[in-house]
Amino acid sequence: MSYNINNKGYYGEFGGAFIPEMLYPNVEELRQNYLKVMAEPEFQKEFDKLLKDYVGRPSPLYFAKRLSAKYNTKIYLKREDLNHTGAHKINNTIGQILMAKRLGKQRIIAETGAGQHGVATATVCALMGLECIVYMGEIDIARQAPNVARMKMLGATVIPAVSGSKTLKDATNEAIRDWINNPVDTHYIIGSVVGPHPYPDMVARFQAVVSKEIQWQLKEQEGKTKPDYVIACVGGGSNAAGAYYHFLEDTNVKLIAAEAAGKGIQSGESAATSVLGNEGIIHGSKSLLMQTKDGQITEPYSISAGLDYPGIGPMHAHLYKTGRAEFISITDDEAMKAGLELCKLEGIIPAIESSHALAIFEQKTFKPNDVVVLSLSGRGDKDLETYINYFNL
Amino acid sequence: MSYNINNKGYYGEFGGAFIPEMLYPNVEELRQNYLKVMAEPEFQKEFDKLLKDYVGRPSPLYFAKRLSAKYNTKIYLKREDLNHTGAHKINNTIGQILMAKRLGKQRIIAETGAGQHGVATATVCALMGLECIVYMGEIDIARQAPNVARMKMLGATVIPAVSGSKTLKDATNEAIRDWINNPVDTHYIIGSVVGPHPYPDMVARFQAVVSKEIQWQLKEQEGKTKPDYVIACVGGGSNAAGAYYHFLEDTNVKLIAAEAAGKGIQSGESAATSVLGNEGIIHGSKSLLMQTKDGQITEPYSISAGLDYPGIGPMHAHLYKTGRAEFISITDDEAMKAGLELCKLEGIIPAIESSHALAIFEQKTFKPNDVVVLSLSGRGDKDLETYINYFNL
Amino acid sequence: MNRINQKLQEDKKLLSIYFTAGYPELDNTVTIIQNLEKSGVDMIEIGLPFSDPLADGPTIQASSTQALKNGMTTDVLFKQLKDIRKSVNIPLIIMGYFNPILQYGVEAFSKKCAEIGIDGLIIPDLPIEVYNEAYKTVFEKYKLLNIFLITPQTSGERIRFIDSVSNGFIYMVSSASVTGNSSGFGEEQTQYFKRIANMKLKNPQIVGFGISDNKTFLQATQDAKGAIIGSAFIKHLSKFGTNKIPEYIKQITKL
Amino acid sequence: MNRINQKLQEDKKLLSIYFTAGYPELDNTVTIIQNLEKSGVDMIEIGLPFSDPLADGPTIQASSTQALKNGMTTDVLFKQLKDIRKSVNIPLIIMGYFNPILQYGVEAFSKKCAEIGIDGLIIPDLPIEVYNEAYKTVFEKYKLLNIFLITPQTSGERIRFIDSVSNGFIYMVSSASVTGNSSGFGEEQTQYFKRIANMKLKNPQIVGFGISDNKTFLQATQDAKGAIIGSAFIKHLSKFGTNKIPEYIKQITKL
Ligand SMILES: Cc1ncc(COP(=O)(O)O)c(C=O)c1O
Ligand SMILES: Cc1ncc(COP(=O)(O)O)c(C=O)c1O
Repeated sequence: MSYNINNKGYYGEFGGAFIPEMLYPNVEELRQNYLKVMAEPEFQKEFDKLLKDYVGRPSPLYFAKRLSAKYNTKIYLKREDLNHTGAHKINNTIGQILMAKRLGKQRIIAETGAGQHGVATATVCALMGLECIVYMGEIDIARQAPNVARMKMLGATVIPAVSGSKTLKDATNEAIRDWINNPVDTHYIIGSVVGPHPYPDMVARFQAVVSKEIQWQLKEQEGKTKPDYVIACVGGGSNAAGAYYHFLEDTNVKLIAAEAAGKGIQSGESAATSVLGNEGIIHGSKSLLMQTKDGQITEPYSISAGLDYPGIGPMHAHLYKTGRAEFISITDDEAMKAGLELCKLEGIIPAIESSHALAIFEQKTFKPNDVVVLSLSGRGDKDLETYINYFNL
Repeated sequence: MSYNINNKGYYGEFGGAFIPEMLYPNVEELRQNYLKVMAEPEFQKEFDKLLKDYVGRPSPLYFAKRLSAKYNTKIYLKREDLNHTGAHKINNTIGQILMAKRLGKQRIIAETGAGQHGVATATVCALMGLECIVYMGEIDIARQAPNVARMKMLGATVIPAVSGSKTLKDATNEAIRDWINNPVDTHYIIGSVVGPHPYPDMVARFQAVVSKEIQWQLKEQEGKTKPDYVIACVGGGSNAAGAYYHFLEDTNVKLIAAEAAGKGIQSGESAATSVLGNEGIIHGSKSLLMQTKDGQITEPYSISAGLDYPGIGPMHAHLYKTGRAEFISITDDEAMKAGLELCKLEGIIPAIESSHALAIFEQKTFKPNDVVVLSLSGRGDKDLETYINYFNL
Repeated sequence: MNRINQKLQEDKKLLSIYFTAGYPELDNTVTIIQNLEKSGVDMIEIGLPFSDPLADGPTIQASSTQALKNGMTTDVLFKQLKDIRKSVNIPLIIMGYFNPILQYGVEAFSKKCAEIGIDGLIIPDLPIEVYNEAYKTVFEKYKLLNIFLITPQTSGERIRFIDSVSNGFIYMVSSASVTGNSSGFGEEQTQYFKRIANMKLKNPQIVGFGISDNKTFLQATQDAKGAIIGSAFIKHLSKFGTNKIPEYIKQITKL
Repeated sequence: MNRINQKLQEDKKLLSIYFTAGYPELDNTVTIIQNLEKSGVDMIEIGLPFSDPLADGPTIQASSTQALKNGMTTDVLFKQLKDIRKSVNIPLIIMGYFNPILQYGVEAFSKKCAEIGIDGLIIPDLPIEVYNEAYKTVFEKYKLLNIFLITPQTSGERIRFIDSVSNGFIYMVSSASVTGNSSGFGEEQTQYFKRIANMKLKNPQIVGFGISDNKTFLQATQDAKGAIIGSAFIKHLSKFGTNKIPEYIKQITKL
C-alpha cells in the first residue's frame, strides 16, 4: 500500500484532474514541468535560500514543557507560526512563485480562506514584483480583517467572492474562473493540497520541508528521527501533508488529523468532511466532500476560516479511507478552549486552525513516553478579534 | 574612548542609577547579580535554548535584493520581525524572566509603548507561569489594539496609564510606582536600554545576540564579519544596542540611529531627542531627554508608539555625544512611505518603528559596495490600522 | 441515427440555446423547450444546475443558484422531461458538471437520459482522458454523444485527438473564458475560427461563449456549423420569464 | 544652628506637612506656609512640582500636574518665597525631583535656597552615593541639610551608612510604597518602627507615607521623633483651598 501519489496523479482512488478544457493547457504545462523544475539544482538552491533567509526556516521544533506536563506526554510543537507571514502557507507560495517564474507567468491569482494563503501569495508577488489578485469570500473578509489589510499593504487586489457560502469554496470557484479567463500569462497559486493534479502533489512537496526538518530536529532533541504521532489540522490539508510527508510510508509513525466539527457533527453547521462527506469531485479532483445526495456541494461551517471548506485534499481522502490517518472532529468550543490553553501555558497564541489540532489532547490519551509532534500551522494574530469576542476578554 | 559601560554604570557621562531609596534593594540586588547570573553556564544554556526553540533564533540576515537595487547599495535586513511575538523585544524578556526566576521573583511588571514589549513580557510570564502586569499609556492602548488583545489572551493584566501624555513615558512612571509598592516579590522587566543601572547594560547584553548573529551570518554571505553600516531606529534604544553591540568598539563599522521627528523637528510634535533634548535625569538614569528649561519632561510625539518617548538610553546619549553614531531624524511621513515601500519591494510589512530606520535610505546615499545591515526590529501587524488609515487603502 | 448527427447534416447554420433547468421557475423546463423548438431553434442544451459551476460566469451561476433554490434536482429534471419526446423533436443535450452525475451514478444517469430521449451530454469538467478510460462505453451503450470543448489555447494535436474521439460536434469555445463574458468578436477570434475551419475536422464545430445577438451569431457561424447562446438567453428569461421566446429567437436569427 | 536641628531638639513629637507649591492656585504658597505655622505645624516640606514624580501616588501626582499647569516653575517658587523669612520661622524644606534642580544648576539652586532661608532638601531620586560624590560639598557650603529616606527594606548596614552621612533627620518611609497609599499601620509597620528605634541612630527619624489622621500620627510618633503628612493634606487643600488649615491641623495633633 502506498500513501503517495501514483504516476497518474491519484492517491488510491482519489485525485486526478477534473477540469474544463479551458484549464487544460495551463494544468498540463504545470504537470509536465513541475517535477523537472523542482529537481533542478538551481531551483532547489533558490527555494532553500528563500526559505532560510526570507521565511526564517528551519522553524523550531519546540518542546512544550508545560503543555507536556499537563497532558503527561512529550509534546513538540512544530513552529510554523514563526514563519514570515505567520503560517506554513508561505512554504508553498515561495515554491510556486519560483515555479511561476520558470514558466514565464506575469500575473498571479490565489484564493484564500483565513487570509494566510492570500497574504503569503501577496508577499511572494511583492518579492518578485508580480501582479497579484486574491479571491476571498465576503464572510472571510469580515472575520479575517487583519489579513485583508496586510494583502492591501502588500499591493494585492482583494476581490470578494459573494456567491454560495461566501467562504473558501466560493473564493476557489472565483479564482478558477479568473484562471479560465486568463489562460496564458496567469499562474494560479492554489493554497492547499487540493485542486487538479499536479497541485496536490506539488503543494505537498513544497510543504514537505516541514517533516524533513522534524526528522533531524527530533534526532537532535530525542535521539531519533521518528515521532510516535504527528498531529495536524486539516482544512484542505497542506500543513498536514507537510508534517506527514516523510512519515507517510512508515506506519510506525501514527498520523492524526483534526477536522473542524463546527457547532457539532450533527448540528448542520460543520466542516468535518471525513464524517459528513463522501466521494465526489471538488475543485478539479476526486476526493471526499460534503454534498447533498444530488451531488450539490454543501456549505460548510467552522469558526476557523481556514478549515471552513467542504472537502479535503485527495491525499487525505486516501489516508482516511485506508485508515493510515486517524481523523478526529473538533468543535469550535473545543478548539477555542485549546487555543486559550496554549496561550496560558506556553505563551503562544495559535491560529484557530491550529487550535483544532491542539484540542486533540483533550480527546485522546497518549503515553508518557510518546513523542507527539504537533504542527502549529499558524499564529493567532489574525484571529484576535474572534478569540477576544468568544472569551469576552 | 570606550563606548561600553564602565564599572560605575556609566557610558561616559551618562547612566547611573537615580532612584528613590525605595527601589534601592531591588536595583542593588540586580546590580550585584546580573553579570554573575548571566555568566552561569546553566543560565546561558537555558537562554540560548529558548532563543533557538521558542523565539526562533537565529533570525535571518536577509539580503534585500529589490531594495538594494533601488538604493544601489547592499542592504541586509536583520529579521527581528520573525521572532516569536514579532519584534526584538523578546530577546530581552526571555533573558529577564530567567533572571527574575534566579532571583526568586513571583510577580512581573512591565511598561509598554507599542505593546511589543508588553506582549513579549506577557509571553514569557505565561511560559513560566508567573503573574504579569503591564502598564500602557491610554493613547497607546488605543493605537496598538492588536497588542492589547494579545496581552489579554496571554493572561496579563493591562493597566492604562492616564497621566501626562498617556504614552510610554507615563506607563514607565506607573510601572516604577508599582515596583516601589512591591519591593520584595516583584521584578520589573524594563523593555529598553533605559532605566537605572544595571538595566541599560543588562538589556543591551540580552539584545547583543543580534549583532553576534550578524557577524557570522555576514561571514557566510559576504565573507566578512563586519558591515560598513549598521542602521537601527532608536526609541529607548534596545534594538539599536543589540544591533550595534559587537561593533561598538570597532569604528570601521559606522552606526546610524533613526529617531522619530514626528511632524517635524520644529513642529512641537516630535520625539527627536538628540536634536531637541539635553542632559538630564529620566526614569532613573542620566541621559538626553526632551525637557523644558525648568527640567520638566516634555510630552513627545511620534506616529510610532515605540518611538514616542522623550529620552534615549544612556548608551545612545554617549554614542551621540561622542559622534560614534550618526543620528538622523525621520518624520512620520518619511517613515510611513519607507514602510510601504518595503511592503511593495520585499513583501515585508515592517513595524512603524522599523520604518523609521528604513527611511534612512532616502536621507543618505551609500556606495554600491557598502554592506549596510538594517535592524528590522519588528513586524507591522500591530500597525495595520495606522498604515491603512494613513494611506487610505 | 442520433438526432444530433441528423441535425448536423442539415444544410444550415444551427442555433443552439442553453438554459438552466428550473429557472426562472422550477416548472418552466418543458415550456421553455417547447417554445424554443416552436421558435425555430435547432438544438437545446438543458443545464442541470450545480452549486459550484466553475466554468460559468455570473449570469449562469446566478440562474443555477436560483434553480437549486427553486428545488431543481436530477430527479426532478428527469421527471419533468419524462414525456418531452411526445412534443419535442429537436436534439436535446444535458449540460452539467460531473459531480451530480457521479452521485446519481453514471450508468443510471445515462440510462435515464436514454429513456427520456436525450441525445447527448456536455460535461465540462469531465476530461477526455477520464471519459475515454472510464465512461465512453457506458455513454455509447446508451447512445449518448459526449460533446467536448476546444478553446483558442487547445493545441492542434489535442484538437485532432478530441476530433478523433468525438462523435457529433465539437463545442468550440470562442475565447478562453467563462460563459457570458465577451461582447462581440474581434480579430483574434475570427482568426481562430478560420484556423479551426482550415483544420477540416471530421466533426463540425459549434461555437459557444460570447454569442448574444444577430451580429455575433453571424460572425460565429461564418466558418462554423452553428452557435450556442447561453447567458444572453438566461438574461432574457430573467426579464420576461417564458414569454416572448419566439421574439427573442427571431432577433438572433433574423429569419 | 540650622533651624531643622534646632527644631529636632525640642522635646515634642514633630508634625511636618508637605504640600505641592502652586496648588491649588499658583499663588497659594505663602498663605499655606503662614497658615501652617500659625496652626502649630513644626516643619514644612514645600514640593517643587515635577512632570514625572515617580515616587508619588495619584494625589500628589495630580497636584503636581495642576501646579505646573498653573504656571509653577523653579523661578516662580523662589520669587514667591523671597520674603518668607520675614513672616515664618519654622524649618522649611524643599522637596523635589533631581532633574529640575539639575537644570537650574545645583549650585545656583543651593545658593538661592540659602538666600531665601531654606533649611534642607529632600530629593528622592538623588541617591546617597551620587550625593556624597558630587553634591555634598555644595549643599554643605550653603548649609542645606540633605534628608535621606529609609524604608522597611533598607538593610541595617545601609541605614547605618545613611545615618552617618545624614545631618538632620532621617525620613523614614513607613512602608515601601509611593505616597498616599496606606490607611493605618499594622503589626508589620510598628515592628519596623521599633526595630529602627532600637538601632539608636544618631539622627532622629521622622515617619512619612501613610499618615492621615490623629491615630496614624500617634502610631507613627510612638517611637519616632515626628511624622510627615502629605497626600492627606493635599486632599484637604483640594476640598477647602487655603481655608480651614488650623482646623485640619488641630484634628491631627488634637492639641
Ligand atoms: C494557520 C492555518 N492552518 C491551517 C490552515 C488549513 O489549511 P491546510 O489544511 O491546507 O493546512 C490554514 C488555512 O488558511 C491556516 O491559515
Ligand atoms: C518593533 C519595535 N522597534 C523598535 C522599538 C523601539 O524600542 P527600542 O529603541 O528599545 O528598540 C519598539 C518599541 O516598542 C518596537 O516595538
